[in-house]
Amino acid sequence: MSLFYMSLLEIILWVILLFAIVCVIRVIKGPTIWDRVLGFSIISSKLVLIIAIFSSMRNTAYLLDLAIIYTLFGFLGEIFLITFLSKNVKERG
Amino acid sequence: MTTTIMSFWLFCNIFVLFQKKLLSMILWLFLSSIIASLGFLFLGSPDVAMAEATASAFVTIIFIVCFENFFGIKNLQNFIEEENSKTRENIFKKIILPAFVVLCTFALFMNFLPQAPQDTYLKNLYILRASTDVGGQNVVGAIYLGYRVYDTIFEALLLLIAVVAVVHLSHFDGVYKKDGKQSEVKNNAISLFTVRIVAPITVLFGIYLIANGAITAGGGFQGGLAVASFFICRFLIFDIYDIPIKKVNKLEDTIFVAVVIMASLMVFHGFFGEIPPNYLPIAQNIYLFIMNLLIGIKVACGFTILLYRYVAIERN
Amino acid sequence: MNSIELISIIVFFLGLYGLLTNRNIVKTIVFASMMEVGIIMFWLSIGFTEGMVAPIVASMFEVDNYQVYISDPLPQALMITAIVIGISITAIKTIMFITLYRKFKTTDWDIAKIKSKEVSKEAIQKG
Amino acid sequence: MENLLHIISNIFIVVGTFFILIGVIAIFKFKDFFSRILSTSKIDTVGAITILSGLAIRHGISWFSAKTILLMILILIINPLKSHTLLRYAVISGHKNKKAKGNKEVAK
Amino acid sequence: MTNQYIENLLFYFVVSPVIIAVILYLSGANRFTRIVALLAQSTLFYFTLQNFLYVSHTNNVISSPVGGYYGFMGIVLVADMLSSMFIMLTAFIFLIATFYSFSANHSPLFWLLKFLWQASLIGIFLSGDFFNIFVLTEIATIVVTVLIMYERKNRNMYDGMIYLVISTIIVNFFVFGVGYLYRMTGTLDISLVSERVRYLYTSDLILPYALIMTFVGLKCALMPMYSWLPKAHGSKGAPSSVSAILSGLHIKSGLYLFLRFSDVFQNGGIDGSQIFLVLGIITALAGVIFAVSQTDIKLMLAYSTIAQVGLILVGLSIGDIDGYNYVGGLFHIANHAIFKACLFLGAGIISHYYHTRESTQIRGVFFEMPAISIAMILALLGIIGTPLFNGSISKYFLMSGTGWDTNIILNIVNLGTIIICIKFSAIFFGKKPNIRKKPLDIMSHGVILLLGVMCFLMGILGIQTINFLFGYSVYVNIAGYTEKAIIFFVSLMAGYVIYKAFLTKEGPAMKWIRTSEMGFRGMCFSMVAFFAFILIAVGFYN
Repeated sequence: MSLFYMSLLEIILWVILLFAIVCVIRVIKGPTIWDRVLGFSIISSKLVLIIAIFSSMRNTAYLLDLAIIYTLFGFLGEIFLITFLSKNVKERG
Repeated sequence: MTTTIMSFWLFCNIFVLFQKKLLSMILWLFLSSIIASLGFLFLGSPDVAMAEATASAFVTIIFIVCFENFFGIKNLQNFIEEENSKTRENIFKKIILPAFVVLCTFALFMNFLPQAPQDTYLKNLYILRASTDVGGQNVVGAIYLGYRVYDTIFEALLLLIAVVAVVHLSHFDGVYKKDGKQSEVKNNAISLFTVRIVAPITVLFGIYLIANGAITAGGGFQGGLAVASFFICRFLIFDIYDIPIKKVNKLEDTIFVAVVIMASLMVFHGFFGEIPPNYLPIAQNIYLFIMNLLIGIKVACGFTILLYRYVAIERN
Repeated sequence: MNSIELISIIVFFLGLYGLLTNRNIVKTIVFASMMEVGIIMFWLSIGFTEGMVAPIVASMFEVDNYQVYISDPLPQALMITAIVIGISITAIKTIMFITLYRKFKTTDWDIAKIKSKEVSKEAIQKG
Repeated sequence: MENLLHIISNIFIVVGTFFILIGVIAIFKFKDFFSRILSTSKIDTVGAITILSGLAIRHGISWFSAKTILLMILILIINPLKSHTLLRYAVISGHKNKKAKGNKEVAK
Repeated sequence: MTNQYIENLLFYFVVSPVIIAVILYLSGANRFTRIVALLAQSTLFYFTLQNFLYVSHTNNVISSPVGGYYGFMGIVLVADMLSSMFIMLTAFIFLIATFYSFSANHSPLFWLLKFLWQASLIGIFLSGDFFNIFVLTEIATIVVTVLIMYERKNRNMYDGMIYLVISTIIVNFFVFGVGYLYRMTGTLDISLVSERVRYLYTSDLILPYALIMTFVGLKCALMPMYSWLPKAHGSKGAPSSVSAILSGLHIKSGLYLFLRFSDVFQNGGIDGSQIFLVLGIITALAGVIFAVSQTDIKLMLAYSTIAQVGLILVGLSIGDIDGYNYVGGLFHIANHAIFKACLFLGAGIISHYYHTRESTQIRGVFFEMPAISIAMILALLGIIGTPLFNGSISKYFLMSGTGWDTNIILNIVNLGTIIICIKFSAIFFGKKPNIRKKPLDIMSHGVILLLGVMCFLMGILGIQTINFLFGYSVYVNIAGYTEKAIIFFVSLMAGYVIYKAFLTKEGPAMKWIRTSEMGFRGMCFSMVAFFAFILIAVGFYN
């Protein structure tokens, strides 16, 4: 992984990917199911950033549609997850 | 860069395997398929990334609705334990034997991996001649609407059959519109507010995707899925079940017949093949736009019926 | 034999392992859809080199003159079909599971087998 | 003029990444769920918006910046409200964090 | 027919049933759906006949690229002698089924699914593209799942679920194999791939061969992966015309794919005929053993289908490509379609009339429904291979020129089929039941009688039908034929004695075989084991 001629954007891309991977630990460790959903929403917002930076590196506008789709459908999936989760999980702690 | 994302995806998939609770398994599946769709983007295919992103959201919604209705997450654990304890198998038969068999097959698989170099015969042809033969900038759109439109017809047919199959195989025959379950979002004003904003944006964005399917990434299927998600938001906002499933089904079938006739008229009589392609660029763009539009509407109708079937009727 | 193909083969066999070990029907559906994503990844990893550009005409010639790797458009067109097939088949499996659960009240393959035999025996007696 | 824009956008992006770094640290530092949710609702949104505005500046007036602005608006709406729904339903389903109870005993 | 007209007619063979199906479904349930369906079906049969005659006379292969994109960029539909025969067989069997279910006014959904099933089968037989076969097989699987679960009252959801999940898992193996083939040869078209495969090392082709052959193995219900077939063919929720088509025709698409794909890999230097010979024999023996132990008449027929398919596979992979055994195998495919369709349709009517499928409780069918029982007896004689019947011709060619060991095994399999047919024909005799007489439905009875008579006709004019259907000119030497006839009569006697001695009342071993059934994980194990077996067999011994 030659750091010599990597542009700033590529470094930022690597850094944010690292953060996303670190957030997985929260999803694994999360004591309750709610921490897992929290970790999931953090990772999905990070992935949106990764796509935005990637499309800026490629200098192409249509990749941002994918980022918009990510936010919308990540939100939709999570809303369903949360609403149906709340009904059934009677947490003790 | 792509290999790190892929190993991240593999890591999430391993976690899907070793989850006890079913809901966290579905959460991990949603996470792994979102990262997979990011991986598709890095592999150079935005179309498939969009399709995978929308597909993962839909599959999760279908799983949650089906899964939530039968056994709440809480009593699922003991349900599973009690289920297994009744016919408890010894550890050998349960874990070690399948692990051994899969490992041996994996080793055999690896032993016989083909080493032949990749042959890019069709790839070069497509990249060279796609935009002149079928028109439009998106080569992927040109392939599945121009060269392999025979596949796309059966693709749309498969969606039509899936809807018919879901209606026929469900426990309830006929359509019970009135006694659908109430959606829980109602009592929360703020999330209602968000869904009220997001819904029109998704449908506009879906139409945008359908419209320039041939120019940029996206197309009939992804746009149709986005438009279908509008109807889910509509169910969440107003929690009404007034979608006339029979009429939408009829609309879907008529559009499918229109797709087949359109494809057979324009493409299969060599309209593109024989007449010199550069002679009619306008006709090509119009054809691609109409085909994307028809497939988009058809996919939207199909998936609305599917999800309405689950959300409104299967849940009680 | 690039690394992405290796990873997709591993995921395919993970799904297969999942199928062989668990007895829950919903988990089988989850693992089957996981196998499909593995195969889609395998198809897209054909001839992949780092920094590949999407086969959209605008982007093919935009990147300035150094060597441009254009990704293969055919697997992408096929994999959109495979994804849509995957969704509709998962939907049908889920609805069949719901009906099966309503009749047999179990999520376990082997118990469903036993119960389905009892049902067919009753049907024979009833004639 | 050209590299001035680049410098400004680079600054924005680095600051945004710094925000997100704080967000990630926040997740692991806070012990209970209710304080952890702060990082998704506020810090992530701020970080995302700064990075995206940096990208918008880098591309000047073009389709790219138009879409980034649309994306920014979407993130501004969706992220906090997503965390709010999460928080609300956690509370409804009776998720009380153990730490808070501990503080009450200590306070007593 | 002018050449140009036939050239792009191929595409409409597949799309016209789709359009008819959707229009019938859209027009809703009215009096005309049945009549329109019958008309559409007969015109389709007429055109397939015309196409077959055209191809067999000019005997050139029609390959019409869909959309006029030459250079294999689009999908190419190929209609050579074999696939046109299969299309004609499909249209004929579906015409029979339409006649049969003409009187029972089904809902438009039934007609939609039937025509879509026909479209996907004709698509599989015509298509020259690997990925297209994947899409069409998926459509056929979903349509068959819905048709199996058609009647809401007595459908058993477990069987449908097993069938759907197993078929969708095995298709993943197929897509994997096609991915490797695409990577190595750069194209998806079957004819082009079989051309380009010659320049590859055989060691590279072993993995795609194993992956694709596991898919084909499951489609032909080879031995370890057979237990989905009795669930699908003998399912209670299926209308009897559906299980007739399933057993007569749907299993043949697996055999057709076996022929096509083994040709492709033959060019690449992989010859799996030894493996499939052994597998065919094992499947035939196991199918016979399972069928003998069944009491349900439809399950008996389903397991005997497994045995017959094993026999066909043996025929196809013994001798060289155009030898007598190959012709025997092909002819047995056509015969099997005819007499199995006749038996299943008859069994459908009997089980409907007697309200039960247990062969022990059904007696006196001969006096109750003479027409059907005559036809079924003709078909049963066909299966056994009595001289002057179509079974004997195909079995004669199947066994011609084989070594003494395969001959012994094939005769044992034939003995087994004789025992099954004797056990099956127990329902014809015995006292007359006191069930109220049902109004005679001319359509379905006439159709079954036609099939029975065809079994007999194809026997007498055996050599002419082979020449007409497949274009091979064959010659039956009378000495060999009479020798086969003697062996037949001896095994008939032996079969009767064995049946009377052991099989009248059900022993514990027989009961265990009947009730033993693979669970879902067992089936997954059998898939993985089959895949590993083929990899080892082809990899290390080739």
